[in-house]
Amino acid sequence: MDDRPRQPFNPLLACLAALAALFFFFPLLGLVTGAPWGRMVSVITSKSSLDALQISLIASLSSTALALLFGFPLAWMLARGQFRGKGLLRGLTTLPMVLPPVVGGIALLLAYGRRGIVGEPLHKATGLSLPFTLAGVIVAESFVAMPFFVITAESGLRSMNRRLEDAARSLGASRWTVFRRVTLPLIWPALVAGIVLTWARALGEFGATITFAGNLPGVTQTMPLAIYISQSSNKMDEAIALSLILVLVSLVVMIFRRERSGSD
Amino acid sequence: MDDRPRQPFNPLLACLAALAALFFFFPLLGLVTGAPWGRMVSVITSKSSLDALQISLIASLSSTALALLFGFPLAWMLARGQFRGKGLLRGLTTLPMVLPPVVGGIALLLAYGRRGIVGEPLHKATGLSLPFTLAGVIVAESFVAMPFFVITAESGLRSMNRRLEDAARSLGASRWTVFRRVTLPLIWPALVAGIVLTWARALGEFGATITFAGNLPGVTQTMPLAIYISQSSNKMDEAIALSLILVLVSLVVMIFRRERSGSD
Amino acid sequence: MLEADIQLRLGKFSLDAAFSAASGEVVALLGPNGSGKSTILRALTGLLPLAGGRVVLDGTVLDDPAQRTRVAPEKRPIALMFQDYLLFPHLSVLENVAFGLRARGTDKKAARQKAAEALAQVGLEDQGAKKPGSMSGGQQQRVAMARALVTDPRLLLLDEPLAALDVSTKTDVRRLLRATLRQSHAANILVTHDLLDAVALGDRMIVIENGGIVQTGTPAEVTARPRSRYVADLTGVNLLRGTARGTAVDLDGGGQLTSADPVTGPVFAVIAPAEVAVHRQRPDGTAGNLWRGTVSEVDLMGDRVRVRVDGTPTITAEVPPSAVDDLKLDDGGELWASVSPAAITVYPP
Amino acid sequence: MLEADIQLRLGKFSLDAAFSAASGEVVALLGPNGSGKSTILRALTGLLPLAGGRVVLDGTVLDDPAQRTRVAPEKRPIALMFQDYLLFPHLSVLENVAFGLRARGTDKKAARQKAAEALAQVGLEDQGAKKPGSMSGGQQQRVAMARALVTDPRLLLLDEPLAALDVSTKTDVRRLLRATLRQSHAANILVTHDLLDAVALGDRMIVIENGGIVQTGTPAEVTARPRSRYVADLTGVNLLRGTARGTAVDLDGGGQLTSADPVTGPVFAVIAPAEVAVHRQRPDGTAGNLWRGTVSEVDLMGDRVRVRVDGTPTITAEVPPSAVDDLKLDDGGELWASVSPAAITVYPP
Amino acid sequence: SSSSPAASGSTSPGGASASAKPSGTLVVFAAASLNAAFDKIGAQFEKANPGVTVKFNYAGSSSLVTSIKQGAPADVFASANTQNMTAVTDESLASGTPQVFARNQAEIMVEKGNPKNIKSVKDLANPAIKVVLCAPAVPCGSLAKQVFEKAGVTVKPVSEETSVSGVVTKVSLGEADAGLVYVTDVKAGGDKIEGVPIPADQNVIADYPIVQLKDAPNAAAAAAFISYVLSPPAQEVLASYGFLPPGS
Ligand SMILES: Nc1ncnc2c1ncn2[C@@H]1O[C@H](COP(=O)(O)OP(=O)(O)OP(=O)(O)O)[C@@H](O)[C@H]1O
Ligand SMILES: Nc1ncnc2c1ncn2[C@@H]1O[C@H](COP(=O)(O)OP(=O)(O)OP(=O)(O)O)[C@@H](O)[C@H]1O
Ligand SMILES: [Mg+2]
Ligand SMILES: [Mg+2]
Repeated sequence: MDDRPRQPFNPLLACLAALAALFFFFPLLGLVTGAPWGRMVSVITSKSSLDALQISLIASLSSTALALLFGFPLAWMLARGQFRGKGLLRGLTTLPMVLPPVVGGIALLLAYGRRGIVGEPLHKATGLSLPFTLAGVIVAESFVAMPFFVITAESGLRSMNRRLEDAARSLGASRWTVFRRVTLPLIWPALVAGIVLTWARALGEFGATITFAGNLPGVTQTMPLAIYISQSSNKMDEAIALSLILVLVSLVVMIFRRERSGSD
Repeated sequence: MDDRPRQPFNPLLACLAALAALFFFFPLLGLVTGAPWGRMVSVITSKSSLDALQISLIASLSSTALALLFGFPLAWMLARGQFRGKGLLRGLTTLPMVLPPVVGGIALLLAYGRRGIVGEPLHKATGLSLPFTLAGVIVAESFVAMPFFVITAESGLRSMNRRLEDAARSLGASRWTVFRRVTLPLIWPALVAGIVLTWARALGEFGATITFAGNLPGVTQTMPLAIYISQSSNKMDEAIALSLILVLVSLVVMIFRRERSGSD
Repeated sequence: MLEADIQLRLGKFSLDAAFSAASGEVVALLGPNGSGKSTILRALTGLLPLAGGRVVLDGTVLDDPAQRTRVAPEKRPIALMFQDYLLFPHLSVLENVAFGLRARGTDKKAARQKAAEALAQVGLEDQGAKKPGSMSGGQQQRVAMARALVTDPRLLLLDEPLAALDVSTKTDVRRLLRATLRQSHAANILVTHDLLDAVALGDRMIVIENGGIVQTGTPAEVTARPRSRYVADLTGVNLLRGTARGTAVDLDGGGQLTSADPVTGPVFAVIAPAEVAVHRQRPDGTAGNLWRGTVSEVDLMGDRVRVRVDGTPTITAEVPPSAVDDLKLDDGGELWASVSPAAITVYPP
Repeated sequence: MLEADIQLRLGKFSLDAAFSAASGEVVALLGPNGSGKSTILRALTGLLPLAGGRVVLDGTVLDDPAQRTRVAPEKRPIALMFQDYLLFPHLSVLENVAFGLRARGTDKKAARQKAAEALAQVGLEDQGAKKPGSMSGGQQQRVAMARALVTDPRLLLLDEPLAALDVSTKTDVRRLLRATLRQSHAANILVTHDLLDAVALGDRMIVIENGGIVQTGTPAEVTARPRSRYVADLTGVNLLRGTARGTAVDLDGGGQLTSADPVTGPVFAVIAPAEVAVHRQRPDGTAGNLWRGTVSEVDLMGDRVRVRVDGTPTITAEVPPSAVDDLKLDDGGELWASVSPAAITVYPP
Repeated sequence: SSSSPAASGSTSPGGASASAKPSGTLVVFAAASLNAAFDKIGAQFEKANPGVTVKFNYAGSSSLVTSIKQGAPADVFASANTQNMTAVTDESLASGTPQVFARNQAEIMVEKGNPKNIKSVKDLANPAIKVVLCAPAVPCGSLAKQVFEKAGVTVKPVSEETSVSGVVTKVSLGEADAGLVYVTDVKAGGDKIEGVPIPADQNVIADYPIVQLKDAPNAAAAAAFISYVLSPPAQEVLASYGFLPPGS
């Protein structure tokens, strides 16, 4: 539907973009060449790898889902709510991004660990405790990744034309319908971006996870942890091989995503 | 200018948002209570801390600047360019997000290290090499953080009303003027979000930095590295104290940011 | 039946207008740009909060700040056709029109069915699949109208619904509106700048100027006795203010006129341009009003020409195109204007 | 001096129109909704790529697909006032108007100065600080006009510039336009749906229907001899097609008419509604054309009433309001229409 | 599941007692550098004690300490140095005294073929040589520190890595010319690197202590595992990875 005349190719812009692309390309190339292609299959299909991959996917997807469920309302409040201390709340939201993941993990332990502010009473009451459980991994990843969704969604909500929501309401659309049929489609690009960022960040999360949820193979060991282990036992090529799986997974998703939101 | 009737407070939404906020609040509380307030000042004002803070700020700001300089053209191409392999390029852009930072560091070494694909010829030609230098830190942080800017900026460009650019051009505005006076203001919220995400990510970056640039106090030791060190010498309270500096810095920025883009 | 008393402020602009519209009645709302027409419609729909007054539709209170009652826009049986359409850019034209029905619970199939009919009514049967962004202005306006009409509300608000339509379509759509508005037992408010629309469609006219109602009545009443420059311009007559002593009227702007029927006190005096004669030489032996002025404007209005003569009073005359050459009006210069007392309608404000 | 030959496709819509506009000339571009008026303007501005043809302004080729020449929009000395304004929401009204000047290198102070003047010209002197979003429709439209006028371009394109203005303002702005367009030595194209504007402002009229030019000429020529239903509707006359044998005209739609002056071959026949008389009983001893039909529409047009009589041919008559009651037109039913041969203008297509 | 005092009492060092058969899941927190060896030992232990499943949680010794302090449900803690072990015992989180189950010593790690021709610790002081070490805060770092003190040289590293693997990575990728790490790391370091032994008089021995934790959910298995690690079969495995036996 874009009937604009094709913009004349802007060399400066293209150059900078190309440089940026190359900047990302060479490291990938490095990984690909550095990978032990001979043992690739065996490395990837080893039980521990597959376990780790499975846990990674489950955890990253669940935490993305949580980020949506809780993060969107938060973004909504930040974009539309009228209350004092909004700046502070926004600041709070972005903290997990600036905390070095390991410290994030420590903070989580202090809050939700067995001896934590919330964790201790919880444990006493229910006997439940998050660390060293899959739930713990999800919590850690949500903590680190959710802010990316909140910030992006908020920016989307800010820049949309709210009069279209008025029009929808004047046509008798309930808040929910307005949201579903008007707001959502209009902020879709921002949401997609947010989901991608969140998911990717969760998938690559290491420090907070190992600190808060530990590194139990088959239970809390995600890909990044598995990679860390093979790397710290000086099996760098294995680490690379495993990383390439992550790369592959995300590549697939990215390209699929295009199809999807290319349509709007 | 928003003369809409105040939306009736939506309890469900508010609850979810509140939960999200608390989820972020308790870990922070944990850090605050866990911090050695007595020794706070001495810890923070110790030379090594101040060095680390300085390096962190310099590096995170420079890499954010780089992300803008190179990331924006890339986002532009992804949003507006017409060429094949766009999905692939976008995938490439998001890789650094899914790579566990340490592997990202290895990838950087393989590409830009002394023996790297690009690094070796560079080193041979100029004798320069990035690892163990501040430049290396900046490269590492850019690599990890830039994608966040690219993705967010792209979503902003996608969702803006391009006919306003047409109007500007019909009034004789050069591409650059159109960009400065129309495009930029219209995608501002998205850009701010992108910058915040990028900067925050860079500020908290650990794995890639240690792996690619190493950790030398006063040269390449950023806050997160300093924090890790004090933590691994079981001085957790020191680690927390240092983290709180980061938290403070980012809080200040966040709240300042509000003032800024609250105005549009 | 709508009873509205709307009081609110928007920035520097403040609005205070009380009026009512019976079921099945069409109220034409006219007024200069920025007088508050669209604001009234937004307020009625509940998209703007009232500062004071109340809105009652068919006995149910929709808005009453004093009582803290306010029905949410989506709960009001009202349809508003926005001045700038506000079509949903991401939905097809058909989906746009079906939106209101779907929102109010009609099932998809039936909704699309009715939407298609509505589109056909406004002459866009074959365009349902398009996105609004790829339609012409006039086509978009008709989509907006269909979207509002199809919901058949209890209160229908149309904001300049015909402004972008070409003549042929305008006549058809006007006819369509006449039919539907009559049939519907809804109260209808039609904002327009075109007296023709007001007369053709409106049972009653409300004229609003910067936030307040200045005149109401049937189109005939209002146009017969304009009470503001704006209304006079609507009908294109000369409106003068003055004080009458018998048949003599001292004009506020200076100058004096003699009218046929005697009145006393402050008055409006209306003179149709066609009744004003202009001459280059002082006509001798003309009874009644005669005064001197200079040509300031010559406007070609279709098959007539309007000449503005600056003097005391300044007045506009309507002459046949031939006169332009005969009297060399384009050269400007001095001119005599004459009006017979019988041609002057005088009435108290 | 503009010479344009515009050929392009937009989705299913294809446009092919060649025309020119001399410097200082005002070309009124009329046509039904969706006929391609705005598309032409977008193409001239360079916002739409041409598939064929060329655009030459003052001797410089702006667009010529065959030669691969195309001057970028910002390099063209053209100003376009968009039908939907497209004001910059983030800039103040004053900045909006100053935008074109700043973009073309006027320094800030001078630009704001000129912008303020332009705003004053359209009667918005005190509104410069507002954001467009907080203005009324008509106010926005005037800002858009000021924004276009202030850049004084070599080619000025106005897309329905008066559609949202109230009568008073419309007269003033029309006058303003007349003055400025005359003075400027630019070529001007004015898109409008209002014959009054076309006649008052246009030196020449171009009528376009679904993508092609159907009629051009001075307003007088065009309105005198309409060549399509649309043009006939513009002037509000009856347009019939047929084949003449002497004074007898066999109408394509069936029926026959007798005209005064003899012609042969295919013809258009035009009858002004005012010339059509209607009777309830068959009038005896009427010379000329008389036939029977049934009332299908009765439209109140200001101080006149238009009656559509379905028959062979179907025709619209204009009668005084009194007639509505006298002839009980609202009851519909059978009616006799009569037209004197002298009242029928016949000309070849 | 909590342990019965009887069970823990009856386990004596030197071998799994027949009296209380260990069972259930055993969680071992071990320094990441023990990963390879302990995986093997774990498997053997499981074979030797059917009904027991061993779960290892590998991480940097200090992060392990952190989680233990935060009440992690661990049974055994195997540290890569005494320092981190003390951090645990000081908080009296351990039951019984830690026992050294292996020892390790320093070695210089260089690129394959030793291009810079590094012969001794002294050579590392040469500013022309890019040396990477572990930060003094981490086990391998304190080791390096002691070595240099003994050798009486001061070395200016280009980087103080936060883990051994950091050093290995940099040396094996040719980023640095030399590093100082554990013998075991050189052994496991792959084909891109080789070691330059350090004479005993300059070398330092590092102890690897292991201990059962006070809140061990599965004390029986914990005790059993510790004694198994000290037993010959496990010691062989450790030796095969280059570790020195405890009591040499
Ligand atoms: N959001 C706003 N903030 C401040 N003032 C506003 C806002 N919206 C409208 N106004 C002012 O309120 C007045 C009434 O606006 P409104 O749109 O109702 O006029 P209108 O009668 O519809 O005019 P038009 O015939 O041009 O559509 C205008 O003077 C306008 O400048
Ligand atoms: N982007 C587009 N894609 C496809 N078709 C389009 C697009 N834009 C316009 N059209 C079609 O082109 C035709 C001409 O549109 P245009 O806006 O030029 O009409 P117009 O003469 O300006 O009508 P109006 O008087 O209503 O403004 C219309 O039929 C419209 O549906
Ligand atoms: Mg309005
Ligand atoms: Mg148009």
